[in-house]
Parts: sequence; C-alpha cells; structure tokens
Amino acid sequence: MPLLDVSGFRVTAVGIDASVDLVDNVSFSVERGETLCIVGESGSGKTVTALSLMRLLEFTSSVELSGEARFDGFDLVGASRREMSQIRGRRVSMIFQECMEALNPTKRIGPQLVEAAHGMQESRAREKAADLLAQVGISDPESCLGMYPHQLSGGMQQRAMIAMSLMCDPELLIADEPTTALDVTIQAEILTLLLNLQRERNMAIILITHDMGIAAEVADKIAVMYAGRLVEEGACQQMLLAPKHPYTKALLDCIPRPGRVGRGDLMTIPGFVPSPAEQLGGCRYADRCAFVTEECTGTEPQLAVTSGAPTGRSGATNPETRMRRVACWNPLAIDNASMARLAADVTSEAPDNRRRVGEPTRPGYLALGSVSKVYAGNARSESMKSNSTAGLSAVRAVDDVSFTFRRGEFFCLVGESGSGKTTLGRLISRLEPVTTGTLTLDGADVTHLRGRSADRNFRRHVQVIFQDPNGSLDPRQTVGQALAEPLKSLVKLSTSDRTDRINQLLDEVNLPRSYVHKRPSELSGGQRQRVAIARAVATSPKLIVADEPTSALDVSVQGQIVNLLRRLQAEHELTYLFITHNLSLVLSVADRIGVMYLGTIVEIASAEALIAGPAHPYTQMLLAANPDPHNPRSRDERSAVTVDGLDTETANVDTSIGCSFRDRCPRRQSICDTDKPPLAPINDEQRTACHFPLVASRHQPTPSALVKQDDYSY
Amino acid sequence: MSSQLALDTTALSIRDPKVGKGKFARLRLGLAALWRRDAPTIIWGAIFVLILLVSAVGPLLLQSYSAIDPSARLAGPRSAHWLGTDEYGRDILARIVYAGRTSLGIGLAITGMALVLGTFIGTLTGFYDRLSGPIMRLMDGIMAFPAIVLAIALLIVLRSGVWGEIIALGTVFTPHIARVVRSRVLSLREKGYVAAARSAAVSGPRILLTHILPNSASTILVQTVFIYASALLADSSLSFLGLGVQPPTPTWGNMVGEARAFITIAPTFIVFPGIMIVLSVMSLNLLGEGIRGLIDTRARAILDLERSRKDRLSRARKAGRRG
Amino acid sequence: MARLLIRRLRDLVIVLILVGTAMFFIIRLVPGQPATAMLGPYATQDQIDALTKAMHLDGPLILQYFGWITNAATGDLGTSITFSQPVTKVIIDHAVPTIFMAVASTIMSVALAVPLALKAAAKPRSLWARLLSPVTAFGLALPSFWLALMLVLFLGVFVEIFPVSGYVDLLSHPIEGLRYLVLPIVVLMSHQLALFVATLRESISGELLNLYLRTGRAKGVKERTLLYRHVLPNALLPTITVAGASFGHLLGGAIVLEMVFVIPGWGLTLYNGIQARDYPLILGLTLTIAVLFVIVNLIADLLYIVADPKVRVR
Amino acid sequence: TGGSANDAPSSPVQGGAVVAALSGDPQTLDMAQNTGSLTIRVAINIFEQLFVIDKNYQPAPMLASGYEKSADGLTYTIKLRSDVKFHNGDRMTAGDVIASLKRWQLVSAVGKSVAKDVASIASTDPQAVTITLHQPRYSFIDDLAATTQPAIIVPAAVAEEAGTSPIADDKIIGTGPYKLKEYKHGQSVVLVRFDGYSSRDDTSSGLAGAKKAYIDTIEFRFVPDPAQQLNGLKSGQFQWAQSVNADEYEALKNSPNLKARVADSGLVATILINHSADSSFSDLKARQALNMAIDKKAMAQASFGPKEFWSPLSGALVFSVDKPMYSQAGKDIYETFDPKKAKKLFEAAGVTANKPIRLVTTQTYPKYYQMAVVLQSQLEKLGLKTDMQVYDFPTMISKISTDSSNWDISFSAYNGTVTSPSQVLPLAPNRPGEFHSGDLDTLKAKYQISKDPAEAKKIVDQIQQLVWEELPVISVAPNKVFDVYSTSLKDVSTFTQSIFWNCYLAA
Ligand SMILES: Nc1ncnc2c1ncn2[C@@H]1O[C@H](COP(=O)(O)OP(=O)(O)OP(=O)(O)O)[C@@H](O)[C@H]1O
Ligand SMILES: Nc1ncnc2c1ncn2[C@@H]1O[C@H](COP(=O)(O)OP(=O)(O)OP(=O)(O)O)[C@@H](O)[C@H]1O
Ligand SMILES: [Mg+2]
Ligand SMILES: [Mg+2]
Ligand code: NI
Repeated sequence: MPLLDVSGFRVTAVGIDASVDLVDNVSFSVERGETLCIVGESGSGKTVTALSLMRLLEFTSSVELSGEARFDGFDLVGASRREMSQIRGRRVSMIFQECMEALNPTKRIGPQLVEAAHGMQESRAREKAADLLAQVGISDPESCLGMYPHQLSGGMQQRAMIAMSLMCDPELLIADEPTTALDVTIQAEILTLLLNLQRERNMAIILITHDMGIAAEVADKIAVMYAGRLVEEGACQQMLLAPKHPYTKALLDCIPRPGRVGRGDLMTIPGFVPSPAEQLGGCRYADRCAFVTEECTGTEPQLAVTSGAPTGRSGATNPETRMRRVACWNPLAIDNASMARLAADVTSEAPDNRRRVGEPTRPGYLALGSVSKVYAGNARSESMKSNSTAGLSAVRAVDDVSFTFRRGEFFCLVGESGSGKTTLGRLISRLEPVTTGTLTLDGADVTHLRGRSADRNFRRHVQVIFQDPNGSLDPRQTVGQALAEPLKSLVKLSTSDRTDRINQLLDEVNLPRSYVHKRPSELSGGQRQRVAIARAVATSPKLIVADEPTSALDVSVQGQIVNLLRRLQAEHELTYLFITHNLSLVLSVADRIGVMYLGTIVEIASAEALIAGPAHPYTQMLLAANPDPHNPRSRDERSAVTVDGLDTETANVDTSIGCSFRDRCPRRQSICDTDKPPLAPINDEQRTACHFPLVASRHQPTPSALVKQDDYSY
Repeated sequence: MSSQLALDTTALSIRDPKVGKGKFARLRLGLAALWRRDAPTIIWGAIFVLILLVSAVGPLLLQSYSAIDPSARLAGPRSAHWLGTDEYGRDILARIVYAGRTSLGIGLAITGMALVLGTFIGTLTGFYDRLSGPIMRLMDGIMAFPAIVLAIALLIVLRSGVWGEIIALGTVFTPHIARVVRSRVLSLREKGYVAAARSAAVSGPRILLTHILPNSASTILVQTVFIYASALLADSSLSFLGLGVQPPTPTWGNMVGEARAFITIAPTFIVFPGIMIVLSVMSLNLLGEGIRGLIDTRARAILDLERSRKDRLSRARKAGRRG
Repeated sequence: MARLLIRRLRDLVIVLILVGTAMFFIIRLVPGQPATAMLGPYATQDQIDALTKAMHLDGPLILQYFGWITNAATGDLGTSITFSQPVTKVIIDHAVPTIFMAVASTIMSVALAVPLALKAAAKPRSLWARLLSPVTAFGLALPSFWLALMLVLFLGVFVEIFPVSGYVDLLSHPIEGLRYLVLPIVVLMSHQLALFVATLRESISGELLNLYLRTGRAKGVKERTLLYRHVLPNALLPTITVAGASFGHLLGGAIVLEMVFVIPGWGLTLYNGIQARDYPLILGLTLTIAVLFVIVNLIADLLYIVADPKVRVR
Repeated sequence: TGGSANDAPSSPVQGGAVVAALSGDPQTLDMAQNTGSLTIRVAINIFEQLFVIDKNYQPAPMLASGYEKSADGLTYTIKLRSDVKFHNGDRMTAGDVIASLKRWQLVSAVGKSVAKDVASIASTDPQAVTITLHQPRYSFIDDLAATTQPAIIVPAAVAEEAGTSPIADDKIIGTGPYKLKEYKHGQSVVLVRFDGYSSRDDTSSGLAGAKKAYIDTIEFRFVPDPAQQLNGLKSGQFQWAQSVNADEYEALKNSPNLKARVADSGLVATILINHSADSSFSDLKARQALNMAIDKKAMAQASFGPKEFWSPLSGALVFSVDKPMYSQAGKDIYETFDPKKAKKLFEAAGVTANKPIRLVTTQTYPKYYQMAVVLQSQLEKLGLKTDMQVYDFPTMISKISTDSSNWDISFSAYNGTVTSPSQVLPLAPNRPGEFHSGDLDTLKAKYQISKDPAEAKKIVDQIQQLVWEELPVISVAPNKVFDVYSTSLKDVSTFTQSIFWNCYLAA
C-alpha cells in the first residue's frame, strides 16, 4: 500500500458569490522512500493541493475538501481537526517557499525548531535541533540556534526550514517550491540535501516545482498539473522521454536548450492558464493545445491509465511505478511519426542567416570605464530601522567594471542574487549616478549630462524593461497612455502620429490594437511585459536594458517574450543588456555573456565559448548547478555536489584585496588572497578575471555534441 | 512561481454577465455586491450621508435656530419643541440640525486644508530627498505636541472663530496626512513604472502628477476620512472650551458647552448634541475602515480572513447536524 | 542604540527651543495682560499699566525673550505671576494628578486591551468579536468632555458613588484621592482602551495573515500556543508606539477633563494660566508637556527596539 | 431684611469645617487692589476696614472706635481700637493704618479719587490717625467704608513691601475673624479661625458690629462650573456654593437639604457704549434708539432667570436696599420700549443694516454673553446687522479699553451697593467707552460739598436723571445674587454672600 494515496481529490473554495473548484480530480500516490514531483505552470493548483492535503488551507480561506486522500490508511479528508493535529507536524511535515515569511521574525531559530519536536524534553529537542542544523549544512549550529531569522541569509533560512520540518522525523515531507527564490547554486545544494536525507530516512517526498529541470533531476515520479487538474502522471524517465499529454511535452519543449543561438524561436505555449473560476466544458488545456479535436472542447477528459509505455533504458522494476495515467482524449502516441515531429521541433528550424554578432569586429556602442557604485548603506530612508544599521560599512554594489557593448549584440548578465546586476543596469540606463567611472555612448561621454535636452537625447537611445510586470505599468494608466508617455516626452509627434505609432507598437508586440484602452489589471503577466517592451522600443532606442524581464513569468510565456525581443532586435538593430538568473536561457539566446560576482565581472565570453567551457570556477559552478531536463544528472552525480553552505550573502570576504571569489573557489592558492585578478582575455571570445582559468584544462564538447544529447538518447 | 499571499480571492470575483446595462444598473449591481461583501460599511456610510443631508436640508424645514423666546426657557421636550428649548428658549432640535452644518462644514474645511497641505508636503518630501529632512523635522515638531495644546496655543493668537480654528486644526492635522502620503510616495517611487517614466525623461513634477498622486489617491482618501472624524472630535473639544466657533452660531461642541450649566435642568440639551458628535465620528471611522477594507489588499485580506472563519464555522455546524 | 539616543536627544533640544521660542512670542501676541487678570474686572487701564510696569513686563519683547531663554537654559523658568512662586515649583506641585491619571489610564488600558482583543481574535464569530469594531469605534468617537459630563450626571448625582469634582491630594490621602480620580481615569480610558483594542486587534489580525502561522500549524503547534506565543508578542509591538503617541492625547485630554472635574493638574493650571496671562507659567508648562511627550515617545521607541529583534539585533 | 437673619432659633455651636465652592481662582486675595468678586468672597473674612457699611448701607466703625470731623469738614481724626491684633500677632497701630491708607490711595480706584482731596495722613498718637483734606468731601467716611477695592488695614510692613503690586500670598495678614491657612492656586483656599480675634460688642448689622467665628475652617474650592457646584452641594461635598444657576431656583426652593435664597444685593447689569468718534453710538440719537430697542425685561429674563432675581426694574444704578444711592429718576426713559421709534432714530443716526453693530462680549462671565445674545437678537429683529465678537475676559477688557475703533457695545455688571456716586464705576473717569460729560463732573463735585443726606440724595437723583438723558451706559437690570447652601449651615447673613462669621454648622 502506498504511504499517501490520493484519488478524485477536490478542493472547492466557498466564496460569498460562488463556489469554485480550485483543484479537481487529482489522483496520485507516493511510496515510502519515493519522490513525487508535482510540476505545472503558475496557478495550476500545486500549492492548493499540497496545503489541502495538510489541511492547512482551511485556516486562512474557506474551502471544502472532497474525494479520497489516505495517509497510511488514515483519512485526511474526513479527519477532524484534532485527529489532524496528530498527523500534521508529527508524521507529515512541510517546507514552504517563502522562508523569509515562513519563520517568525521575532523568535530565535532555536525555540522555533524546538517547538516542532513533540513529546520531547526541551534539552533533548535542542540537541536534536543542533544536530539537524549540522546535517543540513549549517556550519555553526549552536550559534545559529540563538539567531533571529533576519540574521540568516535566504539559503540559511531555507536550511533552517528544512531542519524544522525534519524535527518530527516525518514519514512524508511536502516541499512546496523550496528553492524557487534561491540562486541555482543554493538550489542545487538544497535539493541534494533533501535527496540525501530521504535516502537516510526512507522518507517519502512530494516536491512541488514549476521547473521541469528540477523534476528531471530528483523525481521518481512526476505529476503534471494544469489549471487545477492533474493531467499526467508517471515515472520520471518515461515522462521526460515520452510525454503523453501535449501539455507535458510543451512544458518540456519550452525549456531553452543551450547553443541554439540564432536557431530560430524558442518554443512557447500560446495563451495562458485559465483561472479556476472559468467554467469550461471540455479539456481545460484545449484552447492552447496543438492537437485539439472536437471531443476536447466538448467533454473534460478523465485521468486514465494508458498502455504502451515505452521501455526506457533504466526500465522500471516496480510495475506500479511504470503505470502511466493521462487525462487526454488523444494522448501523444510515441510512434515514429510523432518522434520525428518532436525532433523536428527541436532541430528542423532553418538556421538563421544573421551575422554572428559576438565577434570583436563589431563597433562598440556603449562603454563602461571602471564604473563603481557605492551605497552609503542608509542612503534611502531615515527610518529607525535603517538608522540602527547605519554603522554598517558602505556597500560596493558595483566594483570597478569596464567593458563595452557592441552595436546590435544580445548581451546577457548572470550572477547570483546580490551580485550587482540590477545596479549595473541602472547605472547604464543612468537611472542612478555612478560613484566613480565613466560611461561613453557612441564615443560621447554621458557620465554627467547637464540639461534636459542632453538627458532626453540619451534616453531616446537607452531604454529599460523591468523585472516585475505588475510594477512596471501604472495600474491607473491604460495601455495607450503608458505607451504615449515616452512618445510625449521624448519625441515630438502630432496627436494622430502618436496614435499611429501606438497602434504600430501594439502590432509589433503582437497585441490587438483594441488593447489601447485596457488597464494593466486586465492583462496577463506576459501581456503586461509586452506592453513594457512596446514602451521601451517606442522611441526607437539603440540599447535596451532588460532587468530579468521573464523571471516572474512562466516558462511558456518566457519564450514569447524572448522571441519578441529577438525579433525586435533583428528588425531594429537593437543592442540588449539582458539581466537574468536563468542559465539555460542565457546559453540559448545570448551573443555574449557577462558573469558577475560581488559587484565585479568575473567572466565575459560568447555563448559558444561558455558552452564549450567556462574559464572562471564561478561560472563553472553556476553551470553545474543549473538543472536541465534535456540533460539531467543522475542521482549520484547530484549527491556529489558539495554542501558547503556558502553563497553570496554569507560570503563575508574582504573584496578590497585579492579575488573576491576566493573563499568559495576550489582552486584557491595564496596569490588569490593578495592579488585581484584582472579581466584578462583567454581567447578572442573569452575573458576572465581568474588567476587559474579552467578553460585549457577541460575537455571541450562541441556544440553539435550538445545538440545530439537532445535526442532523448540516455 | 511568484510568492503569493496565503489567500487570494480575486479568482472568485466572477464578473457578473448582466453588467453593462447602463450606469445606474451598474451602480446598483455594484452596491449590491458591496452589500453582500460588507454590509456594515454601507450602513455606516448611509448614516453619515443621512447626517450630512439632514444638516444641509434640515434648517430649511425646521423652525428658526436663533429665535429667542425667554418665556419658554429650558423647556423639556414637547410638541412645539421636540427636544425642548435652551436657555434662551431656542429650539434645540433646530439648533442641533443647524449646528450640523457648522460642525460638519468646519470639519470639512479643516480636513480640506490638512489634505491639501499634507498631500503637498508628503509628496514633495517623499519624492525629493533633499527637502525631506527639515520639513519632516518640522512635522515631527508639530506632532511632538499634544494636539489640543497646540490648537489652543494657535487659537489664542489667531483669535477664536471659524478661520482661526480651521487654520489651527488644519495645522495640527497636516502632519498626519503628510506622514501617510510620504510613506506611500516612498514606496511608490520604487515602482517600475516610475523608473520607466524617469527613463522616458518625464520630469519629476509630471511623474508626481501622473503616477504618484493618482496611485496615492486611495490611501489619501482613507486617511482623509479618518482625519475628518478626528477633526470633528477636535472641533467639538475646542468649541466646548469656548475656543472654536463662537456662539450664538451653534456647533455641537459649543452646544454641549452651553448646556453644561443646565445639565440637571434640561438633560436633552446636553445629551443630543453629544450623541450627534458620537454618531458622526463613529460612522465616519467605520466608513473609513470599510473603505480601507475595500482598497487596501492587506486590510481586505484581514476582513476575508475573519469572514472565512465565520463561514467555516457555520459549515462545521451544518456538517455536525448532518452527522 | 547610542546613536539613536543621541539623535533623539538632539531632536529633543531642537523641539524645546522651537516650542519655547514659538510659545514665547505667541502668547505675547495675545491681547490682554497679566495685570488685567490680577486686577479683576473693574480695573482701569491706568491701573493695569501701572501693575504691568511693576511686574517688569513692559520692556522690549526681544530683550525679555533673551532674558527668559537664558534663564530657562539654566533651568530657571521664572516666577509665576499668579502663584508668586517659581514656575518649576508650580509645575512640580501640579504634576501628580495629571501624571497619575495618564499613567494609570495607560497601564489599565493596556492590561484590559490585551485580553479583550485576544478574546475577539480567538473567537472571531462570537458576539463580542462582531461587536468589537463598532464598540471600539464608539469609544474612539466619544468626546471626553461629554462622556465626563454624562458620567457626572448619572454617577455623581443620581447614584452618588463618586465625588463629581475636586481633588484630594493623592500623596497625603491616597484612598480618598483615588476616589476623586476614578471618574476622570474612566473617561481617559474610554478613548485609550478603544484605541489600544483597535490597534491590537488590527495587528493581531495582520499577524494572522503571516505565513509563519502556517509554518506553526504545519509543525503541529496548537492554535492556542500559536496565539499566545507567536501572534501576541508580535502584535504587541505596534501597540508600544501607539501607547507612546497616545500619551500626547492624554495630556491634551487632561486639560479638558481637569476643567470638568476641577482637578488641579497641569491642564487646569495651564488653562488658568492662559486666562490670567501668566506668561512664565504658560511657557514653563507647555515646555514641560512637550518635553514629557517627546521623552515618552523616546522611551516607546527604545522599548520597541528592545522588543523587536529585527531592529535590536543586526 | 438685612443683618443676620435668625432663621433658626437654636443656639450656635462652635466647630466644624465648611467646604465652599467658589467659581474660580481669585488669583490674589489682595482686595484693596483686585476688583473681582472672587477675591472679595474670600478676603472679606480676612481683612477689615476702619469703617464698614451696616445693613442700611451707612458707614459704621469697625477697626476705628470713632471719628471726629472738623467744622470745616477738612480734618478727620479717627480713633483706633486698641485691642485689634493682626493675624501675625502684632497689635494694630496708627502706623499700620497710615501705611495701609497710603497704599490704598495708590492701588484702589476709590482710593485714588480720595487721594485727590487728601492733603496729609498723620498720627498724633498710636491709637489715632489724622487726615487733612484740601477740600470738603462729603463721602469721605463712605469711601473708607467702600466694599470694592476697600481700604483694608494690613501691617505697615506688608503695605510697604507690596506697594503697587498685589500682596503676596504669604503676606496676606489681616485683622478679620479668619486667617489664611493655605492657598493652593487653581485648587483651593483654606481659612481657619483666628483665635486672637477680638470682636466688637455692638450688635452685628451688615458688615458691621460683632463678629463671632464659630466655624473652624473654611475651605473655598474653585469650581468654575455652576452645575458642578450644585452637584457638589447635592451630594454633600460642599456646604455653600457661590454661583448656582438661577434656573435651579424653583427646584431648590423645596429641597429639604439645601437652602436657596435670593440675596438683596448683587450686580447691576450694564450695557457699555463706545462714545468715541469711531462708533456711531457717539451720537446721542443712536444711544436713545438703543435704549428704546432693548426689551429689558426679556433681556433680564433670558440672562438672569426667574423674576425674583431681577425685580424690581427701575433703571437705577444701585440696588433698592442701598437707600442713600438708590434713585428712580429717569425711570420713564428706562421703560420706553419702542422698536419702531428706535428704528427711525437708528436711521437718523446713520445706523443701518449696512453697518454692523459690533458687540464685544465674553464667555468668561456667561451673563455678559447671554445679554449680548439677547441684544443681538433684538437688534436683528429691527433689521440691523450685528457683528458679535466673543473673547476671553482679559482680551475683551484689553480690546475695549485700548482700542476704541473696534467696538460699539459691550457688557458688564457693577457692584450694586456703593456708598458714594464716585464709586459708581460706570460713571468713573477712565472707564472703557470714553464718556465725558461736564454736567456729570459738576454734579459729582456738588455732591461732595453737600451738607446733609437730603441734599446728597437730591444730587444722586440728578445724576440718575442725567444718566438716562445722556445715556453714558444703559443700566439693564439689577441681578441679585443666588445663595445656596446646606441647611446645616445656620444663621447665614443675607447681607452679602460668603460672610462666614456669626454663622455655624448645626451639630
Ligand atoms: N484561498 C484561495 N481562495 C481562492 N482561490 C485561491 C486560493 N488559493 C489559491 N487560489 C487560486 O487557485 C489557483 C491555484 O493556485 P496555486 O497557488 O495552487 O497555484 P500554484 O500552482 O501553486 O502556482 P504557483 O506556481 O504560482 O505557486 C490560482 O488561480 C489561485 O488564484
Ligand atoms: N539602494 C540601495 N541602497 C543600498 N544598497 C543597495 C541598494 N541597491 C542595491 N544595494 C545592494 O547592492 C548589492 C547589489 O544589488 P543588486 O540589486 O544590484 O543585485 P542583483 O544582482 O540585481 O540581485 P538580484 O538577482 O537579487 O536581483 C546588494 O548587496 C544590495 O543589497
Ligand atoms: Mg504555489
Ligand atoms: Mg536584480
Ligand atoms: Ni487620534
């Protein structure tokens, strides 16, 4: 008997006006020692499912549960609250995504952990807590117990959270996006940690994620959710290898593959997830599905066991795990035709004839000369809070950065959180003044512009797109007004010309012209980001700084935005500074990539060069941590990733001397402590700031080899 | 993907398909929806509107508020004078209604002054760092003073009376609005669309007018309602002390002040003006809270939270009956 | 912490100088002279002028100002005209009732507000919880002078439990003195208690939204424990600030109340001082009230820092 | 009426404490300088004069044992009683009297008017004082017995130290039956029996005669609110209250525990008029119109409550009990109430609706304010505009005495029991309103050389007639004091308020 057995599970939100099924028809099971990954786009009901299973949702909203959910034979749906408290926090526990809010800010970590141990002496519980903290990779557990959450970095908090969930030695652990807010490096460590702990304890894990890459690396089974329904469930490899539901396949296809630069558009899923309130007669995926038939729009398909599971290389031994269930009227048959079509999707696009843009021959456009930005620490607010931290030394958010954007290139900036990417973007777009250094635009010094006309002139050429699609549009302005704003202030157009231009812009970003009168609240995230892009290109700028324009969006929409950006680039000879966390994306779209660490650029290289082999150990670390469903690592490979508990926030290294990466660097030598490595060329496509660059010592796979790996041949 | 508040009922606000049948129908539907959502707010709002209406129209319908009749001094309620008469034989009901005009009007003027000044100061100091230091120090200075004491001090100089009181209390309440506006502006100026406007070379004042102010409007509105309530209360205290609007122009506060000498002879004289103060201040405060519940996501979440617990309990009881 | 203290002390000095200077000129701009009040209603202008001269209040204002401010800097606030005593002594003599009322009302309000708000938060469907919002709004809407008069009307005269006015020295006759202060304190509390309950309830409700509660439930912690060990301590934080700020309300409210109940505290003394144009006394008292208010808020801020680890520990 | 009323035949008991509600803090107990009634109510029990008025408003010796007046009326030799002790234990001597009178001449309005006529004050022996005048002064002894800013006798050191300033609280040393124990400003004044007091032997009458202090302590608590005073009386907190609302009279008349009594004396409510060129009321026609426009009865009713408190209405400047000064001359003018004619006269004087009449009043004394409200309503009935300005009392006084350009009409009330025309304050020089009349000055001078009461009374009548013809002020109505006290307080004098000697607390 499986540890957790869910079938026909439904969660209904009871509202004042109406009741809405948030989640319906969910069925899956988890064995001891097994990992189930639930994946799906945002809003597909993953969190609702998890919280409802824990019976936690009812505390904060009015919901009704129905269907079957048995934990070790115990009825989770029908249990009283009292019975439930015998399960929750004792046999089942949960890790939440928002670690910053999930811990009580005014209580020390120790008591919060001790609280999670039931029926245990205080002193014993404390010992256990320290023990667990050590296990999750916190180097000084005793002092950590005495700290308050805000004294810990995000990664540390998440570790503390994990330790807390283990205090009761749970049989089932539900982890809701435990790593989404974290850097890839920390994400990798935390996932490894979870897997190791699972092995030791024979725990069942339900891991919720929106990232197929993570699922690919850690799951035994994958369940795909869409718009409140479970659409497909099956063993991990089978799911990756031969998705049966068009949605599963589309999700996989949307993940960018490295080395596709100039090879056509990224895959996307048109449309967006319907809200739970939308009453649809048929399959909820129907209007986004490429294989839609009449049946699909008429009746909703039920989860059904399918046959014909192809035997994967590692072939499941347990017949139950081999069981595939899919809710689709015409599941994808894994026949040759469809395989061919799959392959075609990936490879058959006509190679792009654009000039390769990474080459150094291209003329420079905007140049940074030793640019630095120092924050006083309390420059912004006078509030008491920041005042008490005023004693802290200044933050060097950007530290002596020099490089040149080439005209028409797609430059990507990556790096862990807090490495100064946003700050650099703001400096380049002159939203903030540099502390020292110079900015040169097309040969002219623009560091300190005087007068409004000079400023206007600069702004006509350099525009920005921001990360948060919700915040980047004024909720009170219509799309038309938002687009008119730069047109009014930067170019002098007659009213009718302006209307024309707005229509033209909407056309360019593929939005219907009727959207002029819509307000941001009526648009989806992706559509908002399109408006933001339209606004940025309205004045025909030359350089666009895009600060994580896709990181708040689902992968299905991310492709649309990137494709749009690239199309506009081709049409208008744009130069991009694209800031992102997403390494897969970077490797598939960028011409050149800059890697930032603690305010400095540690490596600049073309995408090909990076795929071929990073020169800086930090770049290598980032690449290694990046999960890729098209090329997943095995479990053993995963466990090899060290858990050393260091990330940008905890790295407390003196950046004024020596290499700032030295305390995380496996190749550290004495020179690293004393001399700052300059950003020196390795070859004509790659420069790095490292005393001991990696590139020469590494076997270099060719790009073609990488592509070959896409053929599901593992 | 994005971190999300524990609850989010936006999904539940299903658009009514009937919407779109003209403005009136829409208003009615909107009110009906609001009624289901938050009936008390509508009730309190209606009470306040009623007080406003009666104060505005009442004096036209009732007997003179200033006609003296020394032979009918301090009479109890009777058919000619529903609430009795005061020490000059004037009709208390007529005076209370007329006092509503003065009290509510002055409250409004005070609120208006605080609103305009406070918004101005709040937006400027929030938006321009350079100004914030000295001006906010001044605001702190004003707030570092018990409101009544400050108002009394100012009133002594400005002369008791309508304008003196408006200026004095307007000054007292300005920092309250300025603070709220400032913190709102401080958070708004970090928004992407402000940066976008900056990068479109939109000038500071224009950004203030087109982005910051409209988006602060709801916060300011709520605060204004609360300040209106406070202004009514402060006005009544000052009038009671004989420092505000001077009788014979009645205000609720100075009526209580006058009635104080006749507390045992004519209790209606002191009771009813007080009730009017309580009722209008209370309805304004509850209205403000209700509006905040509609506008402010956090406040709305709190309301929903409380409501949801109710529903859950009622469901649990139903289930109990079934079982 | 030390920096904060220094900054606050600097603010204090600035506020004092501002308040002192402003008040000095403000009250001198007011028509009417101390002599008028001293001489009663039928004095002639000649008599008034003569007395003004005798009191040395006739020189150039600016010289008087510098004289006063230099003395004030050394702690000498001058001599009260009506009391013919040093202002400092007058202020100290009249401090007990005002401060006692303010402190007693604050302490009792906090002590009552916590259980009331918790009761509502723990049982949101109870009658009490549903009535809480109108009841607190009612408390906040009650003008203190009116409530005071109503209490006098019903309790003092009809039922005759408490004396309706006057004051017996608290220090020499504590029991009798307390009896005299019961009604004023009840009135002060009506506003303050409502304020605290409202604040506390809102912050408790706000805390209930916080995700750490979900964590707590996931850990299997009992709801009661969550309420008392997590929610309440966090929710009390904002109350500290509100309590500090409401102290100003109290001092202001005291003026009105002390007049209604004839309690010789700062409020009544200030009011009489204003009526009598007792310049040194008015200045001294307003300064003292401002200082006290700033200090109380400073203490509230410090308490907040001590209570909130986010600020205390960095 | 008058004198000590023997309303209870029981015999007096010594002891007990009285708590008396006083309407406010007197600020100072120096009654020589302060004109207010609060000061008088307390200090009357502390200080004494050489002469005081008896129940018939005739001067009678108090600290003096008698006096001799020279035939030419220019020299007064006043004999002092030898058994009088100050509260500090010192015996009163001529030196104290001389110093006190000299100070009185500096600080008191009556004293100042006397000072004009005084050539010297000297003592021949320790128990006698000789005062020489430049010219005869009929009212000299009356002036010494005046009750407003009276010529109180204090130790010479106290008088000299105080000079023109009020006597400090710790120097409040008199010769009266009670002495000051404690003055808590803003809160209370406590008096205790002065055991060293030696009473006169003659029967007590008005303020004169024997004084016996039965009550041990009198605590005056300052309670501004009349309703609170009454509440305190009802709840037994107070035994006496200074100003209970007159409207309570009917209800209190039948109260078993409280005695409510309308006194015979009080204040005469007066409308002040601005005679300076800045006001249209400098025109006699306007004043006459004003007089005809005022329904005095209605004004009295609205301001002073039941009829008992303001009758009879005769337009006199003093109360009817004050026989020497009471006159009904000009009553016909006073009684003319003719709005139509008033309107015409106003028009003739150029007072129209275009020019608002500026009424200045105060709420510090509610009755002034109430009169203003009634006047306003009556003027507005005539179609005139009014501009009513309400200030606190010091501001009002300073407005009307220093700035004649800003007001037309104000309100006041004056002591209705005076002993000479020069004490009638509204007619005194330097009053607000800048009224000057040669005729009035002549009459006043004539009064001082009158030889006997009959002649004096004739001049008083002439003055009264002149007041109604020239209308320097408009005397509206006498406003009698309302005495309310606990029935446990026996033998309370009806002569004036707060005489705490000769009365006692029933056991
Ligand atoms: N308490 C609630 N009441 C009503 N609707 C809710 C509630 N919680 C969530 N929803 C709605 O249910 C849908 C599913 O939400 P859920 O949070 O489970 O999605 P998710 O898959 O976890 O997405 P994400 O990746 O963004 O975390 C969303 O449309 C959301 O708006
Ligand atoms: N206005 C500011 N005042 C003070 N410090 C700042 C400010 N803005 C950024 N910093 C600091 O500068 C550093 C770099 O921040 P930045 O936002 O540029 O990083 P980032 O690489 O964009 O991070 P993320 O990936 O989280 O967006 C951080 O340590 C941050 O705390
Ligand atoms: Mg989620
Ligand atoms: Mg960033
Ligand atoms: Ni307030």
